[in-house]
Amino acid sequence: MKTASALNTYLKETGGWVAAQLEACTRCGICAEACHFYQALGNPEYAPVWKLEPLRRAYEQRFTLAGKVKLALGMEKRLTDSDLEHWSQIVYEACTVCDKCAFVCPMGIEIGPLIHKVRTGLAAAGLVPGDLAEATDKQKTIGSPLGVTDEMWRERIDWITDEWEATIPVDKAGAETLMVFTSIELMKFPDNLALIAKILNKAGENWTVSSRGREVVNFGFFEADEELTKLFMHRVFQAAEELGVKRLVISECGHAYEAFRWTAPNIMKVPEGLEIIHITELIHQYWKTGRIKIKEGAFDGETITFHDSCKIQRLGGLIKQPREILQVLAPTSFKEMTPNKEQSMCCGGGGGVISIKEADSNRYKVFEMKLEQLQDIGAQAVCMVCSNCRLQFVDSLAHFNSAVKVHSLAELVARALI
Amino acid sequence: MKEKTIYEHLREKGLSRRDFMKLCGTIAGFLGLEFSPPVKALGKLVQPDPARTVARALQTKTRLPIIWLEFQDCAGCSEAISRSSSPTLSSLVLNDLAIEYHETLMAASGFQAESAKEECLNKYRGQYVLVVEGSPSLAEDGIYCTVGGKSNLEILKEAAAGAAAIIATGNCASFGGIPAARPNPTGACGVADLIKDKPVINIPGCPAIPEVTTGAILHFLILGQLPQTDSLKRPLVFYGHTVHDHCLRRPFYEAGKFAASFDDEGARQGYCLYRLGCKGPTTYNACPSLKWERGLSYPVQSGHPCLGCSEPHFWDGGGFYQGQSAALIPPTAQTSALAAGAGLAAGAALAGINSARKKRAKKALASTAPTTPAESTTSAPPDKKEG
Amino acid sequence: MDWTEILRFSRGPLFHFSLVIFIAGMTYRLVRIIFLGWEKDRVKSQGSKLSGVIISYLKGLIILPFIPWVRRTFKNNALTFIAGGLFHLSLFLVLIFGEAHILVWQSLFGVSWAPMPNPIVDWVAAAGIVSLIILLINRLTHPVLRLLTRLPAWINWTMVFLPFVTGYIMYHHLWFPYEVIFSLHLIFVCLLLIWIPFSRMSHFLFYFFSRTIHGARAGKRAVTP
Amino acid sequence: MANRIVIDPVTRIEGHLRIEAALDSENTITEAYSAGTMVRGIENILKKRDPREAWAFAQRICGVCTTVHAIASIRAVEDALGIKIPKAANLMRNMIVAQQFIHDHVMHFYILHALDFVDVVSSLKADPKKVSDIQQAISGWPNSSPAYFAEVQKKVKTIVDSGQLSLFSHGYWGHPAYQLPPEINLLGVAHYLECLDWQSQVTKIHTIFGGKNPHPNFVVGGVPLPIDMNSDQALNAAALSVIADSIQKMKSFVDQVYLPDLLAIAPYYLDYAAIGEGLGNFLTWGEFPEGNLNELDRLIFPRGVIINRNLKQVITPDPRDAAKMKEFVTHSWYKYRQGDSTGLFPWEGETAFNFTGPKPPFDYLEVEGKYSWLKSPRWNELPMEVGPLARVLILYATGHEETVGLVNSVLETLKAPLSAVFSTLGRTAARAIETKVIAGLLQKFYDELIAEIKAGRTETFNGEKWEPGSWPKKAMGFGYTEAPRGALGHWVVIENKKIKNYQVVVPTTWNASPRDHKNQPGAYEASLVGTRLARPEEPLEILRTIHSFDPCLACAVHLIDARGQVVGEAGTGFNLVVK
Repeated sequence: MKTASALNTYLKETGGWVAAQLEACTRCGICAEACHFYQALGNPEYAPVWKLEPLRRAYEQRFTLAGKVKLALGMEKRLTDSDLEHWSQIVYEACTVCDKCAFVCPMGIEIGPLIHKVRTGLAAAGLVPGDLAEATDKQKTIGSPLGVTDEMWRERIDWITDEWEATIPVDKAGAETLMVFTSIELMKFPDNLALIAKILNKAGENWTVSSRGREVVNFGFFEADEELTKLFMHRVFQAAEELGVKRLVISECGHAYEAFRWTAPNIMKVPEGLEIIHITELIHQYWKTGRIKIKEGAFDGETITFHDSCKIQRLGGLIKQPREILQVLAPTSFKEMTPNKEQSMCCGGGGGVISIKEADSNRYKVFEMKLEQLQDIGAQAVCMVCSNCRLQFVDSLAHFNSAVKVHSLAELVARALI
Repeated sequence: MKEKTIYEHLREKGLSRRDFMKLCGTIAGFLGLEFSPPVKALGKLVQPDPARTVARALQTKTRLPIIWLEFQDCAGCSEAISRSSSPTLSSLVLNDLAIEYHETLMAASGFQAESAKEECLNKYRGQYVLVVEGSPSLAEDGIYCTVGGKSNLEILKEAAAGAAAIIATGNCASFGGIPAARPNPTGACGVADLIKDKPVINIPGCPAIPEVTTGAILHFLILGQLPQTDSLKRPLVFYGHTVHDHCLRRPFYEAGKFAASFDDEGARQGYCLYRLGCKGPTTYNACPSLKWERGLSYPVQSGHPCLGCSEPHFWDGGGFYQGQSAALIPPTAQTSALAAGAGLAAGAALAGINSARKKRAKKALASTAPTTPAESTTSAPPDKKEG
Repeated sequence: MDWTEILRFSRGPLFHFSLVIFIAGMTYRLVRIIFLGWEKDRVKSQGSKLSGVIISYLKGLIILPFIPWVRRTFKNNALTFIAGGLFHLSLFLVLIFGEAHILVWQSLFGVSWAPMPNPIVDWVAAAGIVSLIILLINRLTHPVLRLLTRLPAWINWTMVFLPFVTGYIMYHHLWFPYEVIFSLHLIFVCLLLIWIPFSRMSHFLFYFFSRTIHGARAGKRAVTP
Repeated sequence: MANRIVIDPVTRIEGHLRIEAALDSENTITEAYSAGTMVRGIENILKKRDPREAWAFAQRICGVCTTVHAIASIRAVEDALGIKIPKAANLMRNMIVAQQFIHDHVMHFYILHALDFVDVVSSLKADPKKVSDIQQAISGWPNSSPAYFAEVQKKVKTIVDSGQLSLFSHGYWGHPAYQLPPEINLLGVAHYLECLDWQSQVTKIHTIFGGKNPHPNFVVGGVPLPIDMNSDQALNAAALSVIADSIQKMKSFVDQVYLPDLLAIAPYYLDYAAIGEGLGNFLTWGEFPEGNLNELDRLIFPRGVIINRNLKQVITPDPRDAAKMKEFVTHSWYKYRQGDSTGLFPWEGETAFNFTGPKPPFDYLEVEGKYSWLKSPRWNELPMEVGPLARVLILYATGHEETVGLVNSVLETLKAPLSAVFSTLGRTAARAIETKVIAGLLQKFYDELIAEIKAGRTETFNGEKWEPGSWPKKAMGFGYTEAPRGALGHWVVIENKKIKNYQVVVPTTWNASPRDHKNQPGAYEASLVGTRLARPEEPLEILRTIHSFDPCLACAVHLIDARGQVVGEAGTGFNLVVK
């Protein structure tokens, strides 16, 4: 039953796009070396190409003659329930869908999106790890993976408004910009929410948050369940339509950005004329157009570096914006980690990994490498634009008793506003 | 009257003992005897002093009777042997050989010619060497080549029966040659394809290098046996290496310098002719080492690619001007289109099956999927465009 | 049947047959994939697809094999990269600029060009063979590759190695009579041609799909692929 | 049929020829039939091949006249494709042809023809001193001492005494038709042997220009050998000096041995000035173009037809005239789709096998029906003689100065009238006269080649039309040459870059052709009628006349793919010859 669902999903998902890339793979194994999980843990099964195995088998065995012949000759194994369970661990707990592998693949195979398809099949088979499934269920039923109910949300907003003296317009019809935050910011980094509000207000933005579309994080997207993915985005889009906003701003969340900016138009109806951007882009715009001014050299002194988030930088292309701002904030002490930009290494917490308890050891192991990168340049602080990353950094740095401070870009900008 | 030995003939011609030994050394060198292992000559194993081996043979042998038959030939090999330089035909005829039957050269005709042959067949039964020029033709029981009203096959069998050895000279007699070229209208083949119970050696070439033919005959004359051969029955001493192996232009091949056309700068400089279709690399023959007309030239030296004329069926071995690696039957545009069409049909058929399978998968998923959240239906995603 | 006849058979009917199978097989592969359907991308671009594709090919074709250090991640893959790159380079140079191969192209397409000097082709071919051996050893020892490698992959390696090594032996006139090794070379090439459409060796075609997809996807997002 | 003799094989020719002759009670030939008995089917083998390679296949039609088919073939292809070759290449080709003539004619006279007139055994009775005197009287040839001739005599004696007569065994020695005194016989034998050595040293032009002989290599568009004075792999000064030396060797043998011998032997056989006339119709296609292929006025040996001995009217035949140039198969083992009594123009020619002859073993051919593998080519429905006599007559009739002088001087020496040329002796003399003319031409071509080289015009190949892509979809060409044995034509049809049809009409097909649709005999058949045989069982007289044509049978037979057509069942053990 599980296998059937997974297989059917794979067949449904396998268009020419998927097939051509599966065909292009030469099994050179180079992708393994790009994978932080493989590098950190040395398990050959973490090689990205191996993560595609269920999809490959489904495609080859069902759609190609050669595959059928190989199957008949016993050169190929059929997918079984236990196979799928096995791969569930591999693709959910040892993959952040960071897609770095695509950037090293000599053939340029987009392995990340293909792994996403593998997850889709597993989700259909009901093989999503418990923690992730639980969080998703919460988002589905309660509206937030962290279990933030409508009421809690309102209270939290009020509290933040008070605490940081930030004006946060809620459900303001006719606003220009709809700002959607993550529960992580709301619950773990409320300052970020407040500081972003401060920036928006400073810029004189006509903005609002929505109680209906209050969660930007998309656990359906982590799971790769398309229906849920759509559902969660639908809530936000509906809010946007109701409020009549022209612009949807995704706060500091990588997967959300990927889902809203780069996926939504392909799987669902996006309100017409709605511009979807990331908060980093917005801040950069403000600064460039002079709507906000920031103090030059505000954070000069301690060595600060920037962590590129997979979905925002490598896949979102927002590479130069944060750097331009950091160059202003810390012209002398800003230092790049190696590798960086498109080649940067994932923090290890994305793709839902951080929400899976069983993956904690993997996650910390991977972070060790990140830590080394930080130490290599003697970073005292690290800045990023994804609260998922930030959560991983904060948690892992504490785990390793590191003194490196973690900032969000918005936070730094807000603190340097003049 | 007692038949004189070759040595006696030579002495009569005024050759001194000293000159005789020198000649023997030359012949030995020519036959490649220096490089031979100990030979079993005249019944006992001798560690050969090559010149002595030759000398002893010439001192004891009478002139070797030769029957020369021509079948489907052009007489080119006879012409060639008439230009043999060492030994010359006249010295062979006068000193070493008794050519008892040769249609192009002999004085007698018709009945007399046939009777000369018959007499020789009887008189020298078991002693004469049968040289065959031209291909026997098998089709229609041999009516494509008759002599004296007899089919060539019959003539060959009759002459082969009493032969001590058979030498097939030229590509036609060796492998069928041009008559056997596609479509081989007359069922031509090589002598060795027909005569299995006699020692046969092939001296292919078109024509055979005369010195190679005479060398093989002399080898038999001197050592009483045919030279060692390769798998195609060609004497190793002459066919042990390819034309390419000893080619004058080999250094240019190694350096990757090729003439691209006749009379271009490369051709004038003597660059390798591989590109113009030279078959040297797969052609076993002594052209570049012996050359033609007393070492004057050979085809590659004269600017023309080797045709490969000492190889079986060289007429059908790909174009003479087509590089040796070139495809012999390049698929035509039509064939390629047909192949692509077949691939297209197969691919499309499979695609049809796959798309049906995909539809089934979607259907199956829809029936088993958890109920779709009601909310999402209000803004249905655009239809996916999928095949 | 002697070797010259086998040679003629290999150069003639066998090669012809192999090419036909190759053409039919590759068309089949291509059609099969194209007919699986392509989703339209409705996402608004923030960069340039075209420049992404161009950069993708530049990196994929030139930079990766030549300068592995442009990608730091490759330092752990130096062997695969250098050997793999060298092998492909060798394959293309030998195939396109080897005198004998130019004649094949000429007989197939009627056009020819200047060859590279044989000694260079020779060294390049030797490098290709060494690369293949290194790649084999790598495949035998690397844990990921051992996991990934099944029988077809071993066949792939053999299918490529045999034409390479027979070609090399042939050029140097080693051990075998020329026509024997020439025939073997051609037979192995023909086997390879027949094998390609039914194996991962057809990646030479799908390379263009995956690299284009990758380049377009990255370019569209204003990312350097 | 009162008395019928068969000569099979006719030896000292190229190929396989059978002659049957019917004799009256006086042993005079009343009817003669000539038949080719070997076929290979090269025309059919040529089909579907690359026309650039045709020369190599065609060349193998004959190894004696080795180059002629190659020349005709490349000219046919060049004619079809409109290729013009550089002047140096044309000169080199002319030199190849000229050398072929000289070599072949001298070789024919001594090796293939002389033994019909020279009695080897009789030479043992000669006085070497007298032979020496004769030699010194007729030319300045250095091998003229009594000791030299004594040595030759000794060699012959050794062979005769050895009992291994070799090539000379079973000759018609002592036949009453041998009329030379022993001394001239010894002279002939000496020169027979000298010729064997001489001929092996005068094919250097072929070997240098074409890599070997027989069957040197050619190339459509020029010659394969480039000219470069600074290269050791091209025609350079060293090679040119070898050629110059070779030309001298040829000229001196022709001047000092061949012509004097002919004039020394001829007076004893003047009866043959009235025997073996043949048809009286002559044809040449022409040779030695000085300009492009189709500039007929620049052919040194003109193209022409003489009908019925009429030297006053030389017609220029057009090989492209489908109405005049035809081949018939009424008495040949072929069939035409439109019926065997029609004639076909070679471009539309067919070579379809139809063996209706007796099943071997057989005594006689069925001469009322088909009896030869040779077709019957006819010009304007007339049989033609081709060869040296035809060429010399056309040169004579068109006023070629040197030829006219030589013919007149020979006739004067032999005190014979002009009509004596229409004979066996005339044919043999024409061959010698022509050899002399061509030896002069060879020197001229050589000198012109040197001049070209000096002027820096060293191109030897025109590659414009080399690539098949540059050819028209369909093209037809005619390639001509004068082979030593006579006019040779190749007709080629090229379609889709391959040979569609290829027909060869060779000299021996003209001369040895069987009867045609009008029952007109071929040249051999006509020439034998009226010859009286002294000993029918030793038909030396027939050989003299047949050999005077220099038969070359390999060239003459056509054939096709006979697969699927069952004809004839072989017998065994048959050993007939004279009846």
